[in-house]
Amino acid sequence: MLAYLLLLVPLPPLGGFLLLALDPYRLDRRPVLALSLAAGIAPLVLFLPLAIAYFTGAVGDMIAPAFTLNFGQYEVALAMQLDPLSAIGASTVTVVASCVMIYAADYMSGARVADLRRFFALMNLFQAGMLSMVLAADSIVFFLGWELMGLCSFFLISYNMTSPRAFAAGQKAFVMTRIADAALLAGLLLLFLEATSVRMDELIPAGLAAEESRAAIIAVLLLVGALGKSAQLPFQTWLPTAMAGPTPVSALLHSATMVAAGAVLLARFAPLIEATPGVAAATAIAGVATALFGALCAIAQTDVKRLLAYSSISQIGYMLLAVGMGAPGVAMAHFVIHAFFKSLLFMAAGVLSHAGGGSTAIEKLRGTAYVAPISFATYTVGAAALAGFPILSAGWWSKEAILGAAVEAGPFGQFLWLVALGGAALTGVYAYRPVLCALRKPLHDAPKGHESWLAVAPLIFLAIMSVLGGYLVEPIIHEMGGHAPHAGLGIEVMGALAAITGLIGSVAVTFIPSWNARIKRARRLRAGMQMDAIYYAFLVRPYRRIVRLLSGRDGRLGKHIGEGPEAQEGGMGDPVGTATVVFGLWLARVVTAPFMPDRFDTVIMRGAREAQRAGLWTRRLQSGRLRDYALGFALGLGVLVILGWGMTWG
Amino acid sequence: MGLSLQILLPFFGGLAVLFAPRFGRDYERYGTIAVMALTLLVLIFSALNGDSGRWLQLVQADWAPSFGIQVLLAMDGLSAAMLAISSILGIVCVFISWEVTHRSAMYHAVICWTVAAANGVFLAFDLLVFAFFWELMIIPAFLLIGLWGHGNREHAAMKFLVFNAVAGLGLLAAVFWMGATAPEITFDAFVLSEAGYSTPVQVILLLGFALAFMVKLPVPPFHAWLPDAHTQAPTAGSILLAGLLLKTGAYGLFRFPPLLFPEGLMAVAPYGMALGAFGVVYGAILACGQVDAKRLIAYTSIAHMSIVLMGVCGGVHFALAGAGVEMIAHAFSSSALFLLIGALQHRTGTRDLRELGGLQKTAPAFATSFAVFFAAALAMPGTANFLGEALVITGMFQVNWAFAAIALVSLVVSVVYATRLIGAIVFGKPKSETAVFEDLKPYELWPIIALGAGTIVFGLFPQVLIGWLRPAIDAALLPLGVGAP
Amino acid sequence: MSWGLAIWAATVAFGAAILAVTRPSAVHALLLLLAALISLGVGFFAMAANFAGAIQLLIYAGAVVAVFVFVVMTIDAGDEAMAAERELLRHAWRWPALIVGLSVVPVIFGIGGGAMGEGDPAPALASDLGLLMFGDWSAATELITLLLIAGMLGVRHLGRKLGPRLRERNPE
Amino acid sequence: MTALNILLVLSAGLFLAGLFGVAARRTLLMQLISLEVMLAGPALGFIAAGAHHGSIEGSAMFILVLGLAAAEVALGLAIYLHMRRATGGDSDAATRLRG
Repeated sequence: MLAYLLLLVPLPPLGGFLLLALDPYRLDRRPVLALSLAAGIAPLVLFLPLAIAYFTGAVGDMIAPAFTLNFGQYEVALAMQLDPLSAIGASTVTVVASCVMIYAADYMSGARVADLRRFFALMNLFQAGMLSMVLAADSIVFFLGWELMGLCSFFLISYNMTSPRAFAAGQKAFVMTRIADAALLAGLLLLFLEATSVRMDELIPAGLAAEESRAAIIAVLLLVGALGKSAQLPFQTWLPTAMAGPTPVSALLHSATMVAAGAVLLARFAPLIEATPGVAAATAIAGVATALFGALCAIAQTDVKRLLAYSSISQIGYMLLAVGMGAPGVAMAHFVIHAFFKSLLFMAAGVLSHAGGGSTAIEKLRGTAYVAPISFATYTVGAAALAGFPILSAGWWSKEAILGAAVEAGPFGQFLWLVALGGAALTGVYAYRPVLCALRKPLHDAPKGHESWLAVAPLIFLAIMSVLGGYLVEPIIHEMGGHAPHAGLGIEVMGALAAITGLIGSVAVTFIPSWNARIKRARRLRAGMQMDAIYYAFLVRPYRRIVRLLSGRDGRLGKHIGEGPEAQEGGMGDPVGTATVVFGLWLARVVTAPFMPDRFDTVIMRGAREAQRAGLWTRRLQSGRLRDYALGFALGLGVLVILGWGMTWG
Repeated sequence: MGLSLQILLPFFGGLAVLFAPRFGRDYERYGTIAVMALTLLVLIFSALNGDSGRWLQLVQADWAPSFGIQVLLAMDGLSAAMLAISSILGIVCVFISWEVTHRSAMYHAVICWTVAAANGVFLAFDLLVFAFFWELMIIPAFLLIGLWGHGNREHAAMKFLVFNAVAGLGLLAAVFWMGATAPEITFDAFVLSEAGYSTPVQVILLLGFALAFMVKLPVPPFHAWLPDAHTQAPTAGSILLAGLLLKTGAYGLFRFPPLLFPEGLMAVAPYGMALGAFGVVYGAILACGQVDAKRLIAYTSIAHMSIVLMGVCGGVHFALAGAGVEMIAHAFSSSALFLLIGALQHRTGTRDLRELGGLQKTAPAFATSFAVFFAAALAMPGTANFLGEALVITGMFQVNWAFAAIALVSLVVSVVYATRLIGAIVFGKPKSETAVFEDLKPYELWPIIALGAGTIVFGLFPQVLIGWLRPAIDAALLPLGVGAP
Repeated sequence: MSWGLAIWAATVAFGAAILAVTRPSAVHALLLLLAALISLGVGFFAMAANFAGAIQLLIYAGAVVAVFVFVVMTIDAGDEAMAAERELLRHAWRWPALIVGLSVVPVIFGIGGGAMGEGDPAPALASDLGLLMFGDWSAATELITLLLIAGMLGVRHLGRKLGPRLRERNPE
Repeated sequence: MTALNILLVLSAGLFLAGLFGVAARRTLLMQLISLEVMLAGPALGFIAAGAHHGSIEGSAMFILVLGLAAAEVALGLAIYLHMRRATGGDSDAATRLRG
């Protein structure tokens, strides 16, 4: 019976969304905030007892079926389940979401009521989407949640309605994630065809049992789906621009939950990925490459939110590396820890930037340490966890687990371990830059700002989790059925050394003017290796040119037929459509051409003219003169008399 | 009896509505709503206690025995769904055109007649009667666009008329040839389905039928009439056009080719799917390039209906089910979008995307409803559109992966044009003249809620819908030799 | 009942008629007409159609020609009128003569040679004529009276129209 | 060649002379006079035939011809007087039906 409680978990945010979006009761500011918080925190309240019961073993795996639809031997049974992955994922999501909601209540207090209502409605819908994805027991609910997150991210990124930049960012994010979603949908549908059922527990064995080429294709499609959503290498350009959204959105979506959904997906379908070694290797390589790429780009950033965005990309790269190495448990552990410290970093950065005069540029953060000390302290803890400060921060434990998993995975793993180690060092460099910058003395001494407890409480909680989270790593890995990797003391020492060098590097970069100048000049790096520009040049612009050509708005498609609406647009759009019209008009002309000078008509008219001339001629007979008639009379008489006489001859 | 009422009630209702204004103001509007509601009730009544066999209801009566023409009306799940949509859209149309005063009696009568003709198409199984209703349908739509449209409506109405009339010839030619060469002159679809034509003959006849259906469906080579018709049609005209007339093309493809020419369909199916695939991509790309909102939605309709064509030609259970669901979903979502654009044009006087914007600030309810149907337009899971497209893609995976890939591409491109539409209208700073206009009025809000509910409910709980379509799908696939999935 | 006298009267009438028709002067033509009619009357008497002869002389030669005389009086039949007449006639007589001549030939040979059957000439009494006219032929008589009335009305109508115009033309 | 034949020839001659007159003469008066001659022709014929057969019908027909001639003269002269005002008596000028 407890299973149906599962179904209840995503419902409160959904209810919150409906109430806020449709706004039947015309709520004003306070009720809106109250309703949003209630709907935001309710899943945590509902799910925590379940999670605790589950982790303490009081409750086993559960499946709560929603409805079934059978289609011949195919059976579509939608349901939600409670298993290790969904328990861990859901609890993380609910915790982080609640913290962000509380933070947002304070952070967004400046907005208009209508905007506030729209913002919280979308945040609640997002949480419902994420929860249904994580808790899904079948591919349909999974994909439903997956796409709902994409939709909410579009609306939330372009939350600031009036700025075209925000809308462009939202559109870019939505299109790129949608490409990945299409691949994911293809994979899921192929799996469905394979397994004649939608349930995960039947999909995965069927995927394993599928013949070689088909299984490989499915695995690749799932990987592409994960890469797209988690903004990994080929698809990563949308995440930095997505920072145009408000900070709470970045804190929830673009750090902890949505971008990490790719990792959850891969963890969910890990057996399929591992079944095809090629794809597993590809995942690992993609992960490591993205980690390195993200770290490098983050170093060159001048805006703290873009810095954190690139760091998200890089951290999720690590999770992919873990899945690639065949350790989904480790990936999930890092997912949990990363969720905590990354959302903390984003929220703290939000408060610091407010304290530093509203702009999120790192330079502006100078001296904010003294303006908002608590936020600065929590930011430092978060940065330490991000950099993987040895022993003290939770980040260290989960990163060590990943590096250990990489080492244990054989020679190929060791090579990746080396690269990942370099990445870890670079992470250290960029992680502390905002912290050190904030520590420097302010240019002009700003008064000590007031930090409302509503904003600070979640920060403190998350800071604690970022430190104590290390203890969670071991149990999570066991829960997920993996074994905690013990790579030996040497590897751990190497990891610690990397973290320390990262810290030293960060100090060097901020305080040594020459190095600092070199970072400022690294424009290509800052623009993410200009991949954005490359995509635009090779993909977006040709596409736009084709669209303009086909829709005729560049006027090159020949002059216009008839006086239809296309006339105002200059040139004929829709070539295929007009081809039919042109063919029709040509056919009509050809068919009617022989009759154009209507030959029958001309013949008839000629006859008519002859008749008319004859008519005129006879008219002259009717001269109106009496004598002519008398002559006619006489002529007639004469003829008759002759006839009469002629007859008497017989 | 219930079936013939489906056709006669709206028809004579239309006549009655013509004289309704004499009894009082707005009586023609209430009259039309009453007629449509009554038709819906009769439909529900006759569907509920229909017998459980192949057909829910079957009416067979002689019309002209010497020519073998008879009134053969049959209804199963699919036609019942279509009839329900036509009545519902009829009511929606009346609500929308509450401020139409220019010759409103005739306007409402034409709406009733369009519904009557469409109901005729959905029920007729005597090929000649089917062809009759098929041709009849064009006239009220032509009037609707020609008399009450905007801009140069004559051009659009004429283009619509020529396209559809010429296409009707293909259908008529095939029907007459079949009727004439049958052993004893008959147009009964069931008798003719056992006529056993050779495959090449079947292909030719199928092409005749397909020409008519593909022009109405608008599949790319024959779609030039749709964008013009939609941009110049009044809001109710667009809704009837998109919600009803396009569906008759799809319904025709769904019903008759498998029934009458199974071998012909098998032979032609790959080309049909290829054409559908081309249509999907072509419609989507053109939709991205449009500046007029209604033209944009018209091209999206082409893309969606091409998916239906792919589904119908798929010849697999999933594909056909997907086609059926997509038809109904498209009816809801595109009608709602046309409704919103029409309401917007009514307020701001323009449909040009470059001049609209900032709706969120000025009319939040408008913006929210736009968001819902924005989700439907890009086939967001949870809406019926997604279900339709997902089923078709599954079917395509079973048939040919290339077509499945193209259908997936359409999913991506649909995001581009959908975001472009909502970006231009809802986002951005409000232009000066769009700043001051009132939000959705009740008579516009209720239809949107109805259509939105339809999309979401069928999206989340499709078993009702698919249950309705199953008998039609099984019957359609039986002659193709495709057993249960 | 002498046929010879009748023939002789008829030839005289024919000669007068030919002359009447060709005279340029209206008065001469009128007089020749009068002569022709009177000779015809004599011919009727010769053929024992006494009543007809009497009427011919009285009404036709008397009344009708008298009316003609009235009209001829009003016209100026002076020399230039005669010259104009002669001028008009010179140009116009060829075609009529030719066409009329066309029918003379068959008349002479045709009617001339035909056998007219045997007749028993008997004097025609006026009383028989009256009985016939108002007995069998009453319809014809009615018609003729109608014709006369129409003629009278016609003259009355034309005269009325003429009168006022004459007065307005020369009011003195 | 009986007497009747001669008489009939003469009446035909009279008739033809009158016809020639009407056809040839342009002044209306002369045409009226030749018309009278034309009428005299058949009158002679009727009377001759009546006499030849001894039947009274010849005279009866003659009376009818007479009545006709009288009416015709009356109208002819009236029209002639009326027309003299307009066209000066020349029958060729009167080609229009208007009075």
